[in-house]
Amino acid sequence: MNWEEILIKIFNVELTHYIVLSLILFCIGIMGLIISRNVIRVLMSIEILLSAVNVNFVAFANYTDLSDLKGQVFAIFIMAVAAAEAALGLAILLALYRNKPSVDTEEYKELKG
Amino acid sequence: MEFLSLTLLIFLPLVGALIIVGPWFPRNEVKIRRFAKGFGGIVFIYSLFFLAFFNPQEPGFQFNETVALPGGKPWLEPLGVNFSLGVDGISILLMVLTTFLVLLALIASKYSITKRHKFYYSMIFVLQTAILGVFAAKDLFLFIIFWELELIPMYFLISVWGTGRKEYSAMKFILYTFAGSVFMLAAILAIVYYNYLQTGILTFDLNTYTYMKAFAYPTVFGILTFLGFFIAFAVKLPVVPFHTWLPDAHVDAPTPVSMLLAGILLKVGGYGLIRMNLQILPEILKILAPLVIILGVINILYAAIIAIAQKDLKKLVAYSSISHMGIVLLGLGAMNVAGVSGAVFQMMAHGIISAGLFMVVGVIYLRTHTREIPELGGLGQNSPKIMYFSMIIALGSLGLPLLMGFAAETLAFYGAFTSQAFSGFNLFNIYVPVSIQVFTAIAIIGVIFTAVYILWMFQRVFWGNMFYKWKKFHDASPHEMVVLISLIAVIVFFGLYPEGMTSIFVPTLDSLMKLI
Amino acid sequence: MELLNDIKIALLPESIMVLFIILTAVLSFASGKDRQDAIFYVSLTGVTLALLSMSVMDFSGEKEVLYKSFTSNYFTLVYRVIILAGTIFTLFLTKDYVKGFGKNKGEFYFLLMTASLGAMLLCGANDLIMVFVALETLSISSFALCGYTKSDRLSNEAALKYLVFGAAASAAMLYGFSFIYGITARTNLQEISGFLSTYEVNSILIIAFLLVLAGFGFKIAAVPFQSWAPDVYEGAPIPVAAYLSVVSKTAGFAVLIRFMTVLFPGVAIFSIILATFAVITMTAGNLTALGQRNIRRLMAYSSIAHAGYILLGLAILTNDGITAMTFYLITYLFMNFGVWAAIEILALATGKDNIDDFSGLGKKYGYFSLGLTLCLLSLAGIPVTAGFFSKFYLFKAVAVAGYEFMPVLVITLVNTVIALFYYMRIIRVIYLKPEPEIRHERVFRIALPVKFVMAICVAGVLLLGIFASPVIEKSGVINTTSQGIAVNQPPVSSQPPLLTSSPCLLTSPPLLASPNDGCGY
Amino acid sequence: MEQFLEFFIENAGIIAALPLWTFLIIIFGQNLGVYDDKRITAGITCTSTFIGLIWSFFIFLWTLGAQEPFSKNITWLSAGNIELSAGWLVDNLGAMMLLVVTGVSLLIQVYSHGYMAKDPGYHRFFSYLNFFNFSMLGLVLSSNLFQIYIFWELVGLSSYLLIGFWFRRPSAAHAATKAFIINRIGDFGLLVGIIAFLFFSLNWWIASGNIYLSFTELQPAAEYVLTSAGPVVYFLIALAIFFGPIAKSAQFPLHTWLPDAMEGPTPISALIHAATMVAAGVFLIARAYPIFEISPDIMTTIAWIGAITAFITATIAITQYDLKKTLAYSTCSQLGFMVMAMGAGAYAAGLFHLMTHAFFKAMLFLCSGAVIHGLGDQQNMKYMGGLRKHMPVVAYTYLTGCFAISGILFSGFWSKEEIFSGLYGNNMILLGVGLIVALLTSFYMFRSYFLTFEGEYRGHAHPHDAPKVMTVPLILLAIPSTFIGFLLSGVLFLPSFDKYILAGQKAITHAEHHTGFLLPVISLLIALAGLLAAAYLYWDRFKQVRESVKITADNIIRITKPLYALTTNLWYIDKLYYAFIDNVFLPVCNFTANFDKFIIDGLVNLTGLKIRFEGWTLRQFQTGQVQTYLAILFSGLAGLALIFVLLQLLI
Repeated sequence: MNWEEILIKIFNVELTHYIVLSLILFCIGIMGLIISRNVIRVLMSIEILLSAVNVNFVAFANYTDLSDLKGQVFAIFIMAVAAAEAALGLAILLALYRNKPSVDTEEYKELKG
Repeated sequence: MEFLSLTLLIFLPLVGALIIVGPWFPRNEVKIRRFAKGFGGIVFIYSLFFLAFFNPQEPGFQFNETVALPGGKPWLEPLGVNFSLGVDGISILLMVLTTFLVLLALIASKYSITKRHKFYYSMIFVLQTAILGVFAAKDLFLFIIFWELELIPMYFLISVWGTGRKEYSAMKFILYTFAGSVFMLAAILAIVYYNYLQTGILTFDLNTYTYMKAFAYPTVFGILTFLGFFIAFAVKLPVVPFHTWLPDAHVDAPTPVSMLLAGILLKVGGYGLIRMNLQILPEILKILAPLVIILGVINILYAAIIAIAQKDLKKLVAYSSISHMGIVLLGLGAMNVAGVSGAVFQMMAHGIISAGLFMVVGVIYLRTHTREIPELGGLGQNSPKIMYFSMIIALGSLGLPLLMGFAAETLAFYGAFTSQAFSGFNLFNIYVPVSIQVFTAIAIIGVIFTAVYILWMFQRVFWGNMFYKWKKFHDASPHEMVVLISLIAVIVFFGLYPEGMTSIFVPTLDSLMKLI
Repeated sequence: MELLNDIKIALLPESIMVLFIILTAVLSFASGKDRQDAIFYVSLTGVTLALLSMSVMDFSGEKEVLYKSFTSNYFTLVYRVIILAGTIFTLFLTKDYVKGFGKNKGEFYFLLMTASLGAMLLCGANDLIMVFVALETLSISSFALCGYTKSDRLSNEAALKYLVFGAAASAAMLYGFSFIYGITARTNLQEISGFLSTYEVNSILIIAFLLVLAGFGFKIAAVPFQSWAPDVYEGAPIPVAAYLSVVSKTAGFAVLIRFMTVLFPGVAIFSIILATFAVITMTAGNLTALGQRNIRRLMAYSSIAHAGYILLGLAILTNDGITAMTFYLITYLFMNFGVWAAIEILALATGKDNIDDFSGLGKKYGYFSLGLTLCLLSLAGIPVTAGFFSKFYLFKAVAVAGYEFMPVLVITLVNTVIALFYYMRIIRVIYLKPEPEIRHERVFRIALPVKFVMAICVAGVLLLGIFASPVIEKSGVINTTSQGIAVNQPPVSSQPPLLTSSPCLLTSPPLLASPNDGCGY
Repeated sequence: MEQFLEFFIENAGIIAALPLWTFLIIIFGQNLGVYDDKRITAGITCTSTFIGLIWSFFIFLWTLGAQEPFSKNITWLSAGNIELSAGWLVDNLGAMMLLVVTGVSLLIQVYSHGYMAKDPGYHRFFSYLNFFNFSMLGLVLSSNLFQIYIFWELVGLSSYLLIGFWFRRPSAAHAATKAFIINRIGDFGLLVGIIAFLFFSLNWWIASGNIYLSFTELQPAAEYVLTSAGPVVYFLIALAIFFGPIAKSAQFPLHTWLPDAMEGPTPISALIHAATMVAAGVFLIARAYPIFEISPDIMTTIAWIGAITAFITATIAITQYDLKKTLAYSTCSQLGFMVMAMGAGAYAAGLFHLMTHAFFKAMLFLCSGAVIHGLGDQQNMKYMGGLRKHMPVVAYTYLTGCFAISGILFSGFWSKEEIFSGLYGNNMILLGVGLIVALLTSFYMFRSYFLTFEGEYRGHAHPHDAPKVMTVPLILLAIPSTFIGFLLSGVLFLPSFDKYILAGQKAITHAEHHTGFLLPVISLLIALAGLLAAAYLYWDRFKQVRESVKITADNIIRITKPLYALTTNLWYIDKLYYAFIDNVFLPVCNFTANFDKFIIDGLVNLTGLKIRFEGWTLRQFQTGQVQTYLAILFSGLAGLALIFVLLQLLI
């Protein structure tokens, strides 16, 4: 086994690796959403979720649909929408902060029952 | 003949309701009541015309009528429903009973209704439309619509003008009936689907479903559908396990409303049993006849025993109607013309008699503001008229000969005893050789219990020495006299001449029973 | 040029909407504080123009435009009409409600129209990307609408929750899309369905379907994706809540129908999935609604329950089912806006939205309470009102779909009984509870357009009841398309399968049966 | 002559219709204020009954000549295979009963005009009287078992109304309800019996083409039922039918209502609870005789129930101090006597005793009425005595009544003798019981005579003689109670009662046997013994003898303490019934009522609460925290994915 094969073996990345990667990222995003107390961290974990999806799309585009790479087009759309969502999220958070100076998700529990 | 249109008869009260509720109608109480009584009278007379022109010998439905959309297409074409009405021997009588009792209830509501008159009278008329609709509907879909339409007016009638836990009992009444009608809906959809499978046409018309035997449906399917129908009508009839709404609804409803409730609403259950269980699924009724008979017997005895222990006058009368309705079940389970005609006659008789009983209770409540029997005593002393009227009605409910109740009970008992429905039945695979004759004999014991609670109530309320506080228990007022006398006239007339009533519905039942 | 041709044949209403969106945006920035009210009329004309433009278009066949990412057929026509009608009603509701929004009133209409644009695009979306983009336009603009009254703390909190939940759900949906794309390497729905027809259903496809269902479930507020609904309905401004409960739910159902009819026609496992969703949703919706004190939260749970009923129509996978759904949505539009209009009238008059604040209305405001009662009864499914007919048509569709759905039908029927209880509680409060002393009499008169909306809705509830059959025919959306679903004949089994496996399924005889015939036991 | 009588037969229904019309005339007359004079009411009632009497006399003449009973019917109620009809049947038995009923009620109506003169409810009383006449005559005339059931209950109703005439008195109200309920229990048995009989004989009736359950065809129908139902079931049916007479004629288990029925006005006790209504039970046995006659064990049951009743009530009567209660118990015992006779096969003798008993018992009650009326409503014999001086007519008629009932020379002797001869042939034990009862009868009758009319006056009210309008009926009743027995016993030229009655019933097999003179002599001696014993114990003339020999009524009572307690407490039967009702029946009713209220209603409310609790638990998930919502979302998603993937693998 010379070092070229080792390198190839190391750098020979299959489709399944990407899927596993996006799965891991997805789980991290979900955990981030549920665990974090800070609203900003919640917004960030939404971005992680979307990035996981991007990884998945790009990987599929690269491995299965080489002809017209629709996955990557999809990824770009997702990024644009994610940006819009993040902007809106922060704007709402700003308005919230103005009414009640705290960022803790525990504070925003008035609507329940 | 052509001026007799069923749709007009059914929706006439609705028109009356709209007239009353409109802003153009004066809010003065007396004007509203007079108009309502007049209108009720017109509807009653109009229904009498139907009875006059009804020809008992002609089989099947008469005065048939289907209302189509302006475009000539049936009312709900995708659903296979058309707005078709028709009347046969049983429903024509029940419709006349409805209009008669509504008229009397309107007359009797002079004293017991003191607030929101417009709302009250319009609700009574909407209720009348709903009930007339149920009896005239020749289409299963229409049957359900009118069946559930009567919930709302009844709810308001009990909860706005009632006394005591009125809202609780009104809500209980609604939920009970609605839950029952849900089972009926499932059963109707099942047979509609089955017909759709067999013939490919989707229709709700009653005639196609009369006598489903032609489709040779599996018995299990038939039993489930039968039970679906039975539960809905058992709630309404009421049959014992589902009866607990009746005493509450009766006790808390004002007098005219409980007259209507007992007089007509219970009959919708009985009518449904005949129309759906007997006409559509006769073989299943033959298989489950023991169940129907046993429930009837339980109904009669159980309710009679409870009535004996009642302290509240209205609860006693309520339980007495449950007991009388057991006879309807008994007659139905007998599966022969005599039994079923006894059931129909009992429905008519109980309608009139229980309305009378509630009128009497209302008269007493109006003057003493209490319904506790121990507190009432010796009321007959300075009000002989009320005493004698209520005695005749009480004896009618007792089943005294030459009064309406007797002919009904005789037919039901003779029919049930001489029926070949079953000579033994399966209870979890054990063959129990108790025949229908034995059950009828047990049911006749109910006659004794009825006598006990009616006479004991009569003795404790009217006879014995007078309590000082009922000194000013004045005698019947003209309004009450009119209602009581007209009820008694009907009771005595059909008691002396039962052929008048039987000649109308017996031919229909004859043709019905030939199918089975 | 091709774009112009596309617009003419398929995208006319959408393009009119875009035009007016730009117009309102410019007007709201340009005009001063005082002339913001004029913008209402501009947006109103825009929406009505879009609605009318559809009459001019031809909807006979399938018209695929924008490189086959958007189709316009009869199905999209019906759903776009519902969405636009809902938007018009919302506009009327906002006219008086907007006074509390502070200075930038115009923007509200701008956001509302973008949301409706997103919804309309969603109905006809034929490509995964188009579905995603349309869905996100609808969601994001409704997040903004929800948080519009910056001063009110509750509306901000609701917007935040809505955004976080919505983003998570759409992320899950995207994850599902990615797997679908992974399997089929195509994004166009027609192509995917072509590929999938030969593809044997395996667990990945099911997981992908469930993930996609998460996104749509969020939109139609089906359990377990419905937790956002009560808080958002209570927090958001009333017109927005009404809008969400009707228009965004209709759009959600539209895309769900397209998915089920185009992408996975007739897959047995998916109908079981949808049936379970339907049953869980309606039961949870009805049960939680029982103990509600706040009318808006109650309306949220009732909308969840109704989502369950409508989902049932989809679960049976027949044309009848989809017609029933469409008709149900039409009646739902009228019923819901009627009640929301009443809520708004009371909120404007007394500022409170608890059920007990409705007490004693029956005596003085006869017509108002009669209208509200009719709408509530229609929601409960009491005859004479359209609600009963739509429910009955749905039950008939479920019954005719075969015997395996009979237990589901019984559960639905029991649910309607539970539902009756909490609707009657409101009616009870209106008519039976005594009149509270402090109520501002005069305010009841100001809200004219809201009364107009309520009047139309009550009329709709009654007329749809009586003249149901022409409307049902109009809402028979699917049998005109060539989709693979068996058109309206009875399913293959002629005997009721469930009950005739052995002639007497119940081995022991029915409890009290006479022995002489039947199954010979 | 034939056509003349034909007319009367053709519309014999008029006899029953007349009292009904007078009933209606009185009611509407009173309520619409047409007239207020008492004499008019009395006039109409008496004329209608008198026409009825003449009418029934002509019917009686017709029956002498006729071979076949005449019957005319219309269908009253028909549905499917059930066809019930109503109409009238005239035969010897019916004619006899018609004469008795119309005769006795006419005299009683005249008497009650005087008795009720000062009572405010005068018109009400006469309307009830007419209603009773209508139902009794209807019962006598009815042509089939179904129709007789109708009038059976109507008669029960009229006795309820009349017992409860003074309904202000709680005791009267209670007695009326008790009477009606006990009659109702009897009616239950009768109804079940009739329906069961019809059920087993239904195809026979359809085949025979006759109206259902008609009395003329009862014999063949009964045989058909015996074959089709089997002896045991047949016995049960016959017993059920016999339940009716047990209640109506106050036989053993259900006799307790008759003594309480004395709460009603005395003419009523005379008319209903002595002569006519209670006799209806025996009349029904006579009408339904073919049913009973076929199965021997039903006959013995009937006989024994009659015997037991006769014996028990006779023993109770000895110790009663209330004049009307004594007469009431004596009625019970005489009825028991008749039922025993019928049971033992002495069909004609039973009916003969029924007729004679009707006359003299009515007279005795009217005498007691006159006495009570005279003493200002005092019924206790302790406060009477020596009234012969004040009311000679009443006293002597009462004496003739006593002689008649105890079977010394007057009419009672002849009918009792026939019963004894019937018993002699059939069953010796019953004969013994009969003789003991005869002894007790004469003892308590003469005891009541001596206590009320002999010795010095113990009461404090000043008695006054009865007015003429009350004494004339007494005298008129005295004549038949003395001579009718002798006239119709067949000794003289007149057609004997037995032949006349049996002629009507061609199917009855009657054991003809005469025992010569031995039996009548014995019964006469026993009656005299009873007379002497009563005289010895209660007549003042023997006062000194009693003191000297120390055998007085009081120390006899002291010696026979337990027996005496037994009879005064009416053999504890009444106490037994009330105990049963208070500690068994009512608690069961209350238990069921509470069961219904709490269990069934409770269950319904429970389901309601359960559903609301489920709603509450689901609502706890709405914590308002976005994180929890997302947790629900993803966990729900994961769970469903897991389930459906597994499901997909399985299918």
